[in-house]
Amino acid sequence: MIEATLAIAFSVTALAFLLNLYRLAAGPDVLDRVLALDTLVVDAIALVVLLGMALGTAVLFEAALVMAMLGFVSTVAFCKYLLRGNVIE
Amino acid sequence: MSHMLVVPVVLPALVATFIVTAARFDLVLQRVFSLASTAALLAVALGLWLLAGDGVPRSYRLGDWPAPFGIVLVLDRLSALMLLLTSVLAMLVALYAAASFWDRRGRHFHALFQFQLMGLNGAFLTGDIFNLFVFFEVLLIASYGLVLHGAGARRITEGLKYVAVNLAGSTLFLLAVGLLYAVTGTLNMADLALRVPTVPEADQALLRLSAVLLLVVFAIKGALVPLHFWLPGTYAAASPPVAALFAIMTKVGAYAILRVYILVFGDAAGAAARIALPFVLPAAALTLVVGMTGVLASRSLTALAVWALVGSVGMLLLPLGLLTEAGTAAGLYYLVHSTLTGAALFLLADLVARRRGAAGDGLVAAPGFVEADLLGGLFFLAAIAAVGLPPLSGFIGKLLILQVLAAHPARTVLWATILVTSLAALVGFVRAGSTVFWKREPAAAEPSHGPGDRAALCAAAALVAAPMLLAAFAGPTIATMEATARQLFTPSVYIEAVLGPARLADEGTIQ
Amino acid sequence: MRARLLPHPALSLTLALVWVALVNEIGPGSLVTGLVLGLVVPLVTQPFWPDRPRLRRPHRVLEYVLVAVLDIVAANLQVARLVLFRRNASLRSTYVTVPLALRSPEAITVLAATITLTPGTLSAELSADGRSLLVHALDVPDPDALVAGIKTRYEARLLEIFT
Amino acid sequence: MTETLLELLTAFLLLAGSFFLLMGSYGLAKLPSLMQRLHAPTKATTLGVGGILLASMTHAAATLGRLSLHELLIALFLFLSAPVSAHMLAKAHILRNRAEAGRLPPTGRPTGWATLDAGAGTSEAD
Amino acid sequence: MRLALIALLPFLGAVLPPLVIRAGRNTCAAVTFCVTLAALALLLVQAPSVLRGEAVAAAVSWAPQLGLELAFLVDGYGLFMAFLILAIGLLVIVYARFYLGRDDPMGRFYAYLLLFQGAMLGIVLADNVVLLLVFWELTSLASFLLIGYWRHLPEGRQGARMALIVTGAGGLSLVAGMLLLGEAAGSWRLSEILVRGELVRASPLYLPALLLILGGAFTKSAQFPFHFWLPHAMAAPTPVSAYLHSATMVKAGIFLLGRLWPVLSGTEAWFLIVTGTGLVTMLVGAWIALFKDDLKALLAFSTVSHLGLVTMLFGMGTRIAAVAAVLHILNHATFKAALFLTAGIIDHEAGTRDAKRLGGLLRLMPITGTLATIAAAAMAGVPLLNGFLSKEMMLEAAAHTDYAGLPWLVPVLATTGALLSVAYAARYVGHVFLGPVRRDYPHRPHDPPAGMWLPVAILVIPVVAIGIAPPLAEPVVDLAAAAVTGGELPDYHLALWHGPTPALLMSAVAFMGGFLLFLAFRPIQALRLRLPRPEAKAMFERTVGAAVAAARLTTERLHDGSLQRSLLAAILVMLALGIFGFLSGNHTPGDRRLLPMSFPALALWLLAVGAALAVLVRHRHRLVALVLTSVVGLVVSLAFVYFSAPDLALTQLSVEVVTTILMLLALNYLPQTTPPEPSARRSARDLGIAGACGLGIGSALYAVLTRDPSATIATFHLAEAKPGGGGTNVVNVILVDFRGYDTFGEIIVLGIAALAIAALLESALSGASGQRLTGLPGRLEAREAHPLLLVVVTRVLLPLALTVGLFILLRGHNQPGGGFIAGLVIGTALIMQHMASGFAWAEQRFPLDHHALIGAGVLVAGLTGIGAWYFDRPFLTSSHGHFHLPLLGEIELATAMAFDLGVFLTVVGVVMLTLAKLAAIGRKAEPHEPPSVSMDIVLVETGPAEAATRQEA
Amino acid sequence: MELLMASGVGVLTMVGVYLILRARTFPVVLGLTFLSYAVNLFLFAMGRLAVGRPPILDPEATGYTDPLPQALVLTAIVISFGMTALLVVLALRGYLETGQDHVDGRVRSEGDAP
Ligand code: NA
Ligand code: NA
Repeated sequence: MIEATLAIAFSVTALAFLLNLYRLAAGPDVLDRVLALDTLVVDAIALVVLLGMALGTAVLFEAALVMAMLGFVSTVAFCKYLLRGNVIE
Repeated sequence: MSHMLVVPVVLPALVATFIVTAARFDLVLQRVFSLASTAALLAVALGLWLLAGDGVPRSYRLGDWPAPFGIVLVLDRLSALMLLLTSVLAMLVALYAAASFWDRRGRHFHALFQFQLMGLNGAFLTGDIFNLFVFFEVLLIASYGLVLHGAGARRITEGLKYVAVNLAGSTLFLLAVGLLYAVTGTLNMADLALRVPTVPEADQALLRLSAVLLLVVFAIKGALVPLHFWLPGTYAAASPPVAALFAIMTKVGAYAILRVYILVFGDAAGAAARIALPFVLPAAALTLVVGMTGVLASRSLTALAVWALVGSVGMLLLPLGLLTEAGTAAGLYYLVHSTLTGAALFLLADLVARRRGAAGDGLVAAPGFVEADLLGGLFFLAAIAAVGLPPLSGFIGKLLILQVLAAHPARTVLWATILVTSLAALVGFVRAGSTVFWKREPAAAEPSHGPGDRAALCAAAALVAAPMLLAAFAGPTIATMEATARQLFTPSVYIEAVLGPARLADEGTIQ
Repeated sequence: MRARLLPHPALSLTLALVWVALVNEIGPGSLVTGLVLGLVVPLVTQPFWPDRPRLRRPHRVLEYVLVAVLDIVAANLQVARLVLFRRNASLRSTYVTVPLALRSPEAITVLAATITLTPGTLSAELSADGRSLLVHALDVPDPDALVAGIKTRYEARLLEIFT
Repeated sequence: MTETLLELLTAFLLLAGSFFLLMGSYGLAKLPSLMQRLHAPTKATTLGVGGILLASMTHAAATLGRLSLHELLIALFLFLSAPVSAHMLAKAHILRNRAEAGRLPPTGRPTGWATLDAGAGTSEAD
Repeated sequence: MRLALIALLPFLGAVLPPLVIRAGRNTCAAVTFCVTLAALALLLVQAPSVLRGEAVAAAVSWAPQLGLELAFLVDGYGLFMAFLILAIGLLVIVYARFYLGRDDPMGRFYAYLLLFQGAMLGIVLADNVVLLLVFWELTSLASFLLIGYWRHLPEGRQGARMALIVTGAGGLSLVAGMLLLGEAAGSWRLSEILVRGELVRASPLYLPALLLILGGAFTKSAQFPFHFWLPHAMAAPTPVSAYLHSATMVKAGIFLLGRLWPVLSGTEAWFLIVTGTGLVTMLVGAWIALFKDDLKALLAFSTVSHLGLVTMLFGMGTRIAAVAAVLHILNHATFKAALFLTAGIIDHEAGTRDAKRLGGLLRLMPITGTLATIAAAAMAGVPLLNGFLSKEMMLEAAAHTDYAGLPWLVPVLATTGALLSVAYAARYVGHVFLGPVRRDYPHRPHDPPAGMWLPVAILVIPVVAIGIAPPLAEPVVDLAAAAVTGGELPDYHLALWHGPTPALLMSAVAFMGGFLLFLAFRPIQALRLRLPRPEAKAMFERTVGAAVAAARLTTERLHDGSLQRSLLAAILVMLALGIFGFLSGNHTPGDRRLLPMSFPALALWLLAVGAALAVLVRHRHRLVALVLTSVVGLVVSLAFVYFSAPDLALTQLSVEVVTTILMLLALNYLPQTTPPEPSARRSARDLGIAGACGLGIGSALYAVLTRDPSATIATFHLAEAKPGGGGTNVVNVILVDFRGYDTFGEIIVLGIAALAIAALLESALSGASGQRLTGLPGRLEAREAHPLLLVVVTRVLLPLALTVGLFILLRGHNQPGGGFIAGLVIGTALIMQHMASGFAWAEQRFPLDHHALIGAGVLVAGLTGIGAWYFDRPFLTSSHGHFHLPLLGEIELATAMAFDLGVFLTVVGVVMLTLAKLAAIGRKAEPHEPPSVSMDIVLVETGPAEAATRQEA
Repeated sequence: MELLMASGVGVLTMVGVYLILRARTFPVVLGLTFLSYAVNLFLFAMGRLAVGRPPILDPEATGYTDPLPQALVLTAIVISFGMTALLVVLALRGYLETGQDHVDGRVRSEGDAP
């Protein structure tokens, strides 16, 4: 049962990726793309966790953790850039 | 257990780190440490060279892991020769940099210098192809720092191109090493030498692909035409002591070609044997032509030095490209000669520029300058060496190369190339020297004292002495090169030193 | 003295728990290490967090978290409905200004985060003096009710927690 | 028995989580304006990941029979960071889009919104 | 060794004149004289044995691998030439002492002269062809210095350059020729080669060797068409002209013809080329000489002509012609040196050597006039002087020469040459010494001091002596000629009268014709002025100039500094070689069982490819490109996660973030968009090339992926990681242990990068860069620099990140993680503080010096490695062990973890240093001081620390 | 899956190569970033692709993928990080010094205003 639901979850997540790709490509603003990137990171975390479940391993945990911790740093940096130009002032 | 093998890498690394950490704001202290370290390196290199003189390569297993699983350093005649050459050059250049105060025109000169030495020594010592990549990177990034030393728009824009091209080259290196690992399963060069001949027929295409890609990488480092475009601008923009030190940089490419295409893809490499053969020689000839044309076209002494260096790479790779023992010996002699002569030219150009004020090192008339005769004399000697006129080492090297190429089917073309380019170089140097040292613009008052860099002048003079010594002791020097080449063409001793006799026997016969 | 050695007691506890979660094993080893880190790390990072938000009623924290999480789940379903079934044109999106009674940056942050995480609303901006919060709402029939809801449901509780 | 229950729970959480994940991205793709699009991923996606993380925990409990806590950490970081991302994106949008800035309600305070008007007490004086 | 000393003595002695010049000019000249005398003495010591018919040879090894040895040979020919060189050298030294002016640096002059002398002696005494090459080129170099002695004169510089370039080119030709000769003969020993003439002539290398050797000889001896350089060498001081350009150096070429005569002569090619060249040179030189007003130029072209004569004689290939050649070498050396010296005296005394401004000097300087007249008469071939003897022999030989089936050709032309020779000799006497005394000489001429005319007189002695008593010369000529011809001499004797021979007739024609020509000089000169006169110097300079221009054009066009050209070349070479490499080997598709494709993987692929292609299309909008690039980076990390490489995923993720921030920091000051492509064709071309690269790399990768791996050394790593390395994360154990040395290099790369970046950015604050920074145009900016929400969240994040970072660092040896990743995680958390709260605020709170952090990291790693030496283990040997700690339980520690700590510290330092320096740039660019408080919004209630900070600000 | 990997690396290479042939510094930097992605994946894949076999020793593991290419890629990533950082700063520095970021030979006039 878990395998089947995992398979569904994988596919649904993958679909989410493709929807993000649409926004990434369509924009229109650079902010839309930043938002898409931000969403992608969160979706990626989900994917990594799903993969960890599917493979029955805990070694992917650090990857998901680091994504969660650092993923938004890029988003903030892009926003800070758009807000102030200088990211670190 | 002799740890001397690893000292040429560890010592400069730690000294540089110490300089950065503790002596960052004290130039005197930096100089003391840098010069002491360089002198110590010279002593160690000499010791290692003597050690290698018995003809038995030695390996040093880093981390105490058995080869081929860990990384090994290997000291054989060739690596010892390169170490010694680097140390001699470095010693004189370091002295020059300190005595001419070039070292205070930017931050971190001495630290970068030591890191550069670390990278060079590491590249010459390593017995591992991926570690060669790492040390290529060390020496490259240190060289980036050194190229930028002194800043200024030109250094920055040229430095940028230098970095970009070498980054692309590094990318290619990784591709090639990856492929090599994919088909052989090893990174240790001795182990590669044993495994490459046994690569199955089905994988030959991939093996050969990796071999040619590696060659492109080394040719970029060696600035073989048409992969040389990064060099002229960079070297001309670099501060003179840096450019002088960089005379050895192109030789790293030559060294790598020798090491890999004789040990790994040498005669015994089965279907991939001697794969570099069709490419190196023509590229070298082209390089010689481009370099010496550049000499003819030069508008400054520095440009002259740069192009002479390009040409010398071509010249030295002509015999090396034969991938024969005799060719290697001739090429090595020329390598030593051209490195020291090239460096001397850069330093002399600087000494002249410092004295000529606005005219700098341009090939234009200028008012008389201090010590013009002395510098003119030194330049005359360096030019004789660079052009390849007797009685200095350039001539001896050229004769050796001509003789070695005599057996080549394209002898006529190759000889003609060498001789005609020599003429171009002669014309270039004659025009340059007679303009800079002889042609005078009347001046209100000739300067009465120089920039106070007598010690720097001595360092440059010592470099000029090199081609004389190499010529005077040509017999024993060439004999050493022959012994080096012979050892290089007997891969079994190298392999045995790295992997031990048992492993060598297991894998069957290798020449 | 206590304040100097233990600048953020709640943080210390959190860090200890974080360590245990990282090691993913509840045992004496992980607990001790976690506690040591809980003591040391806040000390090291104290310069970067100079203020000390005082939590007056720690037990109310749990209540707040529970309320927020339930709201998040419940309202997410509602947003899913909006996204799935409502035509874009019919969305009544608007900004509302929420005047703030909270004065601690940490408290304002928690409030803003809660608003964002709860569906339908998003903390877009603070006023330059930090006393008003700009909230964007995806589909809001009655803006005043929204403001009132935020103030009573979240801000009031936070006022009790943060001094 | 517990295992079956846990499995059921896991399956439910997985489906719910991935559903929310998809909602987030669908909203991102579908909604017409940036401010509206901002809503979808910050909430739905975050919640979706939360669901999947819970599923992972229950899964670990079911298969390994032990409590797995580190998923909570990931959730912690996500819940910490998602509002900030959204906030920053909104601020950037307000700055860059004049029309959007015009739509803002008054602050009800003497000062304006921070992005467009620096408050008193800062040294920014332009 | 004693033989070698003859040639080496002048070299060694060359250092003396500059040293002793302080002791006075006489001392300087005397020392030089003594050095030469000593060499002469050493030479004469050998004379008895040579006269006995024994060649004296000796060799010292130099570079045997090259065939180069210090081998010397004194035979008759060598002795003859060496004697000439030294004897005339002595005279020139004396003469020069008086000739050189007060301002002329005499020490340098004599040094150069001795260098030249040594080189010349080397040529004539070398018994090794390679050694001969060495000396050959040395003469060119020394003559370059001598011709350019008056370096302030443009003629001096140009003449020197021309001489060196022409003779240097010839030298190169000779190098090749000698190598071929040595190869053909199978020896580098001249004495051995000389007896292998038949072998050489039969060799296929003969003709190329001959041509190349002649190239050397003809340039050196100024044979047509290389005759043009010699007159311009006359810019040198006259003693130099006399010595080099009449008596010695120019003889090197014909010396070589004589030296190799037994080997090379006697073939059709030799005859046609050498005789033909000699004949043409003789005529051309003489014709030009006739019209030269500059006395030295006249003499120079006459020298060209006479050298042609000798060349022609050698070319004939008969023994008697060789004898004549040797005799003429001797004769020409004496009378021509004398003539040059008199020209020098005239120049020195009258202040000009222009024939048009001279005349009547015989009365003003009788001694000089007399000596010059005798020497000129010898040059014309007047009986009772030595020139007559050799000219007669030449005409006799010419009379019997059938050139290319035209028996009249050589005799007629030789006679013409002799005729012209008479004419210009008559001019030298008639237009300079005869006629009325003039009033308009630049200086009042009179005879010079004895030191100047005495050498001339000494040279004239053999001119007259041999002329009157020809047998006097016979032993000398026999000796030398025997050596040239290889021992056998023809039956000849030198005499004034041989009866009515064809030569006598030709001689008479020459005299009468020559005299008539002299008388009809003006009309003939007018005629000549109407003929085209190619100006060789201008042509040469034009040629060199054109070569330089062409070189500049190509070099500068080719190397225009384009980075893209550089990259394109590399890419094309890579493509070409790659395709060759792959296609030249055997390739069989692999049969590995492939992994099934999955929908998520496909989605990720689409995402990466989509983003990448979007970058391709949208790269001009730089910020968008950066966002899209981050997406690709994310997918790359996911690929690592998916394919069992968690460590790589972590590394890629954390590097990605820091890189993005770095790029943003830089992009802030760069243009926001890239200007449109200048040409669509170029875009299309680049896209094609890029596509080919992608296809190639992709195919290679596919080829690898579809075949099973061979046995790899990694098996050992997997097996030994735990027992040998003390860790279960094999990648980490490889990084810090098996291949810790790589990692050591890697952190040094990072450290150097940071150093270079720091140095670069520090210098950005001043100069053009500093100005540009302060002058950057402002743009739309938020009023708020440090948003409250961000500040608070990052504050909470820091301790959490620190904890996580420590976890990753400590667990790295066993689980995914390690020093590098930990360093980046913590570094990023610190960057967040800077981003959120401002650089100034955060920097105050970061207690560590960045440089020191990097240094500490490298030192920790390095010293951990060196620590192994203490246990007599190699660098970087790690040890590990189990430890039981109370409460914490069983833990395993490895020294490799200390190494990893070093990595960690370095990475944190690098990240911080880089950002600190970039932030400093920002401060320079910012028109206002950024707020030093952590957040812009200031709430009423603030913590005491914050308040304190604000007060400070 | 192998086809996806190979083609993906091919596309990244293509984009990288195209970008480094552009005439400005910034695209060159981006291009080198792409090339670095490509080569890292390439080098990594030299150990072949494997799912669920991370080289972390575990008594329950059925096998491990080749750890060596991973270690090499890690080193390569770190090195290229340092190099890219330097290149970025150089690009910035060059622009500040000269006022333009054109690197394709002698500066041409058209459309070159900074
Ligand atoms: Na700004
Ligand atoms: Na990136």
